[in-house]
Amino acid sequence: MARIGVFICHCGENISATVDVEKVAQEAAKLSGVAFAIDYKYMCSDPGQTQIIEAIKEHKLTGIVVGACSPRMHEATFRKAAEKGGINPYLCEMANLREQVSWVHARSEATTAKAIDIVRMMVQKVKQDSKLFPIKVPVIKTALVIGGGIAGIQAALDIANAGHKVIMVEKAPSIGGHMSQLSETFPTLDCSQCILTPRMVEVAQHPNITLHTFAEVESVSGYVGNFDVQVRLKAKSVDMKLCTGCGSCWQKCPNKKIPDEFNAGLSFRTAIYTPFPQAVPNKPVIDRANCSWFQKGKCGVCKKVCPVGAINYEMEDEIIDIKVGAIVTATGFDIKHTDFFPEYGYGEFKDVIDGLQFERLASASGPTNGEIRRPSDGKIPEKIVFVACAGSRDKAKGIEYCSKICCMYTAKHAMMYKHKNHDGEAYVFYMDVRSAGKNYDEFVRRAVEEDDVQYIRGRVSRIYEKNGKLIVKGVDTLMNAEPIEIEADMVVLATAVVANQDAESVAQKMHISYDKHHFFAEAHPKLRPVETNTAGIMLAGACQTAKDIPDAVSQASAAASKVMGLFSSDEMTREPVVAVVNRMMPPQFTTCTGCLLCMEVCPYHAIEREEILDRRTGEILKVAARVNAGLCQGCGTCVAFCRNKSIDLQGYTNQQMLSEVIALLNKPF
Amino acid sequence: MHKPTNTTHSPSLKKRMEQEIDVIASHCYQCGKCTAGCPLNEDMDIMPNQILRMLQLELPGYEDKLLSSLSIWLCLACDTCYSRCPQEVKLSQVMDFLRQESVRQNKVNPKAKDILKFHQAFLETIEKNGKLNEVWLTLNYKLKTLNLLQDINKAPSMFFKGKLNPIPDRVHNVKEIEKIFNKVRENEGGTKCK
Amino acid sequence: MQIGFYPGCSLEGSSKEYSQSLLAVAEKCGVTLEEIKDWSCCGASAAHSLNHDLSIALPARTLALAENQGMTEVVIPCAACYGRMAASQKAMLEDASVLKKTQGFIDMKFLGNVQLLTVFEFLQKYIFPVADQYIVNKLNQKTACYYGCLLARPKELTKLERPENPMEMEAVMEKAGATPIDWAFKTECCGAGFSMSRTDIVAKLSGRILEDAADRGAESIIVACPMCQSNLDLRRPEIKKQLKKDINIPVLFITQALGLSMGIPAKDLGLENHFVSTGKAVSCIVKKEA
Amino acid sequence: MPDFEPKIVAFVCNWCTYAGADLAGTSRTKYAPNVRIVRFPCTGRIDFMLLMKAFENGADGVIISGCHPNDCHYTSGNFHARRRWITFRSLLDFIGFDIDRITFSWVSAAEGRKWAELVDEVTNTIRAKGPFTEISTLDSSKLKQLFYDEITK
Amino acid sequence: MTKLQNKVAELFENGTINLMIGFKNALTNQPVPCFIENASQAELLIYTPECKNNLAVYLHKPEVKQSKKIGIFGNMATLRSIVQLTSENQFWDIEKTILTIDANDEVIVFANMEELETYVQENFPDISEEDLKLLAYLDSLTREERWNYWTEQFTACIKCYACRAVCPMCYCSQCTVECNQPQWVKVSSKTSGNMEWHTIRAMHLAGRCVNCGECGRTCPAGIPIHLLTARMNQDLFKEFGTRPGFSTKGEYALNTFKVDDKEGFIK
Repeated sequence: MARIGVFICHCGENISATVDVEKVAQEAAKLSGVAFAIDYKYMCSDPGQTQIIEAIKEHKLTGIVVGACSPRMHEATFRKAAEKGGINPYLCEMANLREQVSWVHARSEATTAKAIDIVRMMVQKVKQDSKLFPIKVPVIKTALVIGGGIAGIQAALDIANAGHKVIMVEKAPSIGGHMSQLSETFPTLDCSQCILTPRMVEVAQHPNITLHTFAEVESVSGYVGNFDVQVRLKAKSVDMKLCTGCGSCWQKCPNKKIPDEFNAGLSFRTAIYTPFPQAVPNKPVIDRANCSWFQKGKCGVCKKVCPVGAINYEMEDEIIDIKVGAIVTATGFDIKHTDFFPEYGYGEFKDVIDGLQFERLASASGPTNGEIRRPSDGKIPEKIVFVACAGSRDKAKGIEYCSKICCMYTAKHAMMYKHKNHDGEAYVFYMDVRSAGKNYDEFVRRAVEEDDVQYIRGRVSRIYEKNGKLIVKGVDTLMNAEPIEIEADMVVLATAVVANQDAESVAQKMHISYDKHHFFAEAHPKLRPVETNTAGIMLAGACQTAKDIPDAVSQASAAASKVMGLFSSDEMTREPVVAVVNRMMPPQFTTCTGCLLCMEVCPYHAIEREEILDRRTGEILKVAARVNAGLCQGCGTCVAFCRNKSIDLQGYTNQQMLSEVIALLNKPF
Repeated sequence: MHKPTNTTHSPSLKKRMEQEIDVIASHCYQCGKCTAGCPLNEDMDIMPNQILRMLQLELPGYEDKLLSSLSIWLCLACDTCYSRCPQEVKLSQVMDFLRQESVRQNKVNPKAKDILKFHQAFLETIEKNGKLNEVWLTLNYKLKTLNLLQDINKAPSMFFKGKLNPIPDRVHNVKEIEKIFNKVRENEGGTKCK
Repeated sequence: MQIGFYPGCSLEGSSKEYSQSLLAVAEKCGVTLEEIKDWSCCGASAAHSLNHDLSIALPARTLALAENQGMTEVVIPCAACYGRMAASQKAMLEDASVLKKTQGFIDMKFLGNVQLLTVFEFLQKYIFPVADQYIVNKLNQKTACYYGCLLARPKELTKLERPENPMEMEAVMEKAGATPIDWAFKTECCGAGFSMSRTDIVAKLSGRILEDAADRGAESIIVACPMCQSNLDLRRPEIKKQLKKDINIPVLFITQALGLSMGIPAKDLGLENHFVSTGKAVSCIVKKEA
Repeated sequence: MPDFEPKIVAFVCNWCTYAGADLAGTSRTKYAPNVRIVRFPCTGRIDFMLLMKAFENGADGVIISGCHPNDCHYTSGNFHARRRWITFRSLLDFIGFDIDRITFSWVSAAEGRKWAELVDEVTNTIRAKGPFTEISTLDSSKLKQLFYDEITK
Repeated sequence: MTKLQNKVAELFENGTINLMIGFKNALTNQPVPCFIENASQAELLIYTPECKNNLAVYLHKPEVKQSKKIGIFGNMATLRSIVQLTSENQFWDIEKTILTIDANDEVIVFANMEELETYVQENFPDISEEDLKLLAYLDSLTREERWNYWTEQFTACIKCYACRAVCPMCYCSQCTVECNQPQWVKVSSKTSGNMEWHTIRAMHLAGRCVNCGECGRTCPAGIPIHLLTARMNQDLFKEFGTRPGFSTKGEYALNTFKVDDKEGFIK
């Protein structure tokens, strides 16, 4: 027989001013199963809590209802009190008499009546409550970092330096990401590679970091602290142990006309290649799609010339299984290319290029050794037009957002051009200059004031080619919307930052959510910006949204600290508010019919197929659903979904919800 | 110097426009791409993006400026602006609306009278014949504008090339066409087609 | 299977060679076009400039007629007419209230089950499959394919793949053995409806177009819109004044050019109706080697 | 009936609407005391049968409310709930149940005012509709009627 | 012997099946479901358009499941049920051979689920004319009239659960109505309790029911309950484009969603 204690709080005057608390307590006392009811000025105060604790002991209470503020305010407090009193903390419920009664209604019969109803409701609920115990899950203290760009590198180093194991997976043959392609970086104009490459090397040499380049995550299962990850190591066709990186293979390789991704298509590479001189690891791989050996079955030059016999055409993709406790997703971004812009020539004009291409032109290690030259004829342009917001903030093109980094790198580009060609002219068509950040606006002003870059406020309507010039039709909205036509030698489009091609499939593999632009979604836009909705998976860098280097790096360190926090204890405890599939004696085992339609419903993929086997023969007796308590977050969608109520949610059971409703209504208001 | 005043009485030009056509003035963020691409930007007295700006601001005096501007009559509805507008503002529809509004309030810019007359001549010819007969149109237009000599040099050659047939080819049930015109007129006491 | 045909006013007057040549080509390829009985004007730019309802009602009448005459497809060679018709159809299909209102104006039912074809769609669908067997000549000249506004815009009506640099007309011209040039003014406006009221503007806009075509060595300009044709052809004297130079590139309708390649005599294509002599274009033509 | 005070039960999710209702409290926004809030972890947890039960047990109106689309604390609970409601509504409508007595709404944790207005609005509409007797009287009246039909046959 | 009978006999002889579920003539000359256990009995099998029963329901019966290799003759409803049930992961423990007779009465033995799927999809039936009429009639009523109509019907219900028994989709070992912790559905067969049952039933079948109409046919009180699910199916198809018994990977309306599902009714 239930012995419930009811404790009504005045909250000073906050409740008692509008609710007749004494009456509420008296009414509560009359309820069946209520062994004790009292009202008091401040329940959450020490004396208040002591009253509760003593009442529990004295009256041998089996559960308590505290009629006070919102459970979101003090549930934890009173559950602790209950525990001190010697009952399971989950046998304590709160009736929200302040936020949802006294503060929102005037003093009246109706108000008090409402308070009584709510108390009655919670008494019913607590009667149905059962003891719950926090779930403990062990934590595997190894982190997986997906993506070897600057964000991934930073996260990996931070975690590794804290003494935890890290596995880094990078899909390209080398780590470094987009940052390795950049010439100089704003707002300091220091060389990108000079600051990046030491970090790349550190990753490669760090005792706690295992690096898998030319590899991709195949699947992710399990849950926070205990992820099972499959990684595909794509066949490099080169034995990394034997290879010395001497380079004779790619010097001799006959397929020399493959557009070089690293140089944004401005130069060519060979079929066996290391993406760039400072690559880490600095050993080649064979791009099978472009290799005559794999396409036509002849050639084999690299194998012949390799002094150590490292070339292995028979090598196959390898799948490895790894167990990790946390995952940092740092898969980075991509940019729109010039063919995305009908009005700017569908990418058909050679001298209309995108930002990354300009970076390569301006980079000392680039195809022109840092001389800015026209891709079409190699001439040094006398007039360059830079077009900001190319594709960004463009609803018609399906990209409403601001790409954030363009304003700054456009200023940088214009500056670098002016530094290299003093009498060249640089025009920037912009809509707004968004240069919020330390020393950012000063940087832009420098471009305008010291390097006299011409900023023109207006979008470019069209670009077309005539006699080797690019005619840029713009307008100066600050000059009474004066139409402007510039005959430029080169146009640089600051094209929109977009999510990676495969972002969506990556997200689906990881079971993390993403927005309509396929950028990965953070758990909370303000308060949990580096976590995802799947516990244990963090975000770093531009896979979440467009970010510049400082932002990417700080988020990476934040993600790392989240991981370290998770790794700081051997096991983690989780709220026991989880769904369970009922169990009963053989031969029934469970009422679950194993239709498994609920698997689809669960946002956390927490529901698994379970085969109940005959212990002796091992034959399948029944197929049913099973909830993985590690993954379940307790939303209860499956519960409402299950046709014959085989699943129930601890803390919000069918029994409880129904009796709440009935208790609430069985008296006139 | 304009002082913003929220005119609570008669609905502003913007509000009326947004009632009538599927354009929300505030969608325009003044990038100027429309103006930059407009084939007639040099001849316009108010640039396309400025027209939207003036609609957005709803300042007193702007309504008249807009309705008596030449730009709205110069617009050829070539839709270059709309096809490139990042915010998908149907500017040509705005122009149509402003034209009709400016006729309603007869604020048509004197420089645009000829253009208006041409349109009217055009519609009259259709109302009479159901089809456009270029000879009639030409005569009708020239009578309206009284510049009888324009193109006079072309007429004979056109005639001999069979490009002009003075005998109007009419729709059989011209009455139907007239009916349509009348009904439309009744329906919205608005723009008179005459 | 009956293909409807809406010539529109200009094709009965100033640009009758357009319909003439279209019909000639169709006939040659054994495709019969059925003119919509008692069609009326689409209202052109005048209607939508002065009266929104009218600009929907006028095309609606003709569309309804076509439906009543059991047509499932209607070719509208005139780009302007096509634009107005398609716009009207779209407006009625998308907004029930507009449909109701308009049906009231024209007191006829409108179902919207007629499919409207631009001249390109028509050529691709009905002429291309059979064209090769009739094409006997190579036009053998550099042509500038000029689309103007109404064939390229607005994008939701003219179903072109690349509105900023369309290739549909080029495809036709290559079939006809011409070499389309890559140029910058394909879809710029020619001055359209101002042909009479603001000849100065027409001269300026058409001038630019002609100039670019000339600069890039076009021997003929191909159009598919009566307004473009008359502006580029008829307004030469004004254009000459504007540019201070004489450009005498002939301006042919796409169907005329195609007709020539099919060996249809210039006369039946109405080629002598042009102000700028089309002789230059015709003279380039050579027999197609088998 | 003049002095009829409707009983309204609100099924709300813990993360958005319940918090929203709390916010209405902390900002002292007053609204009708006719509503009783039942707290669920997520709108996805709300079983359609609970609506039936609420009405059977004498509720005159029901409010169901949770996070706006894309704001669900559990990412997609409200989306599933939405489909369930679409389906259930069309069923109820088909059997002639007065679906205007059920109000669905998205109220975020920030929309305290919206919550207050919602409650007042619903309270007024239901008050205007009068008490809900269609189900409570069902058993008695329907059976009587049946006997009556039998007799009068 | 008919093609069907031959085929089945053959299947018995080559040991593909050791139990056949089909139709035979009852004494009343009404076709009734029957179980054939050997080749010799095959000649009992018939098929006429009157063979309306949804035989899929038997595939759940433990007695049937025992004889692992089961042949089943499927009219359209049965075939659809099998497809739907497969998508609900129900036949992991039996081998079934599915037969049907197509329009130009050829006997088809489906080699695999894909074949069955394509067959079903090609011959996907609509709701029957008279049902459509009934639905249209009900739609023409006012809300109150509909309410009276259905509550009348529910009053007549005697809670015999025949509708549940004949429904291949009602295969739960323990139905909601049997849960008493909590008691979701009143035990008595009073109107309100009956309504609870029928709403639950309709909701549980919404998006799963294959419109075989068995429930309606079998109801001793003559309640057209199949209309409830039929209407659900119509609406779900309209809203979400989902069709029960259409694909073995079938998208089920209620365990999926689209971000832009219509929500005009939500304030």
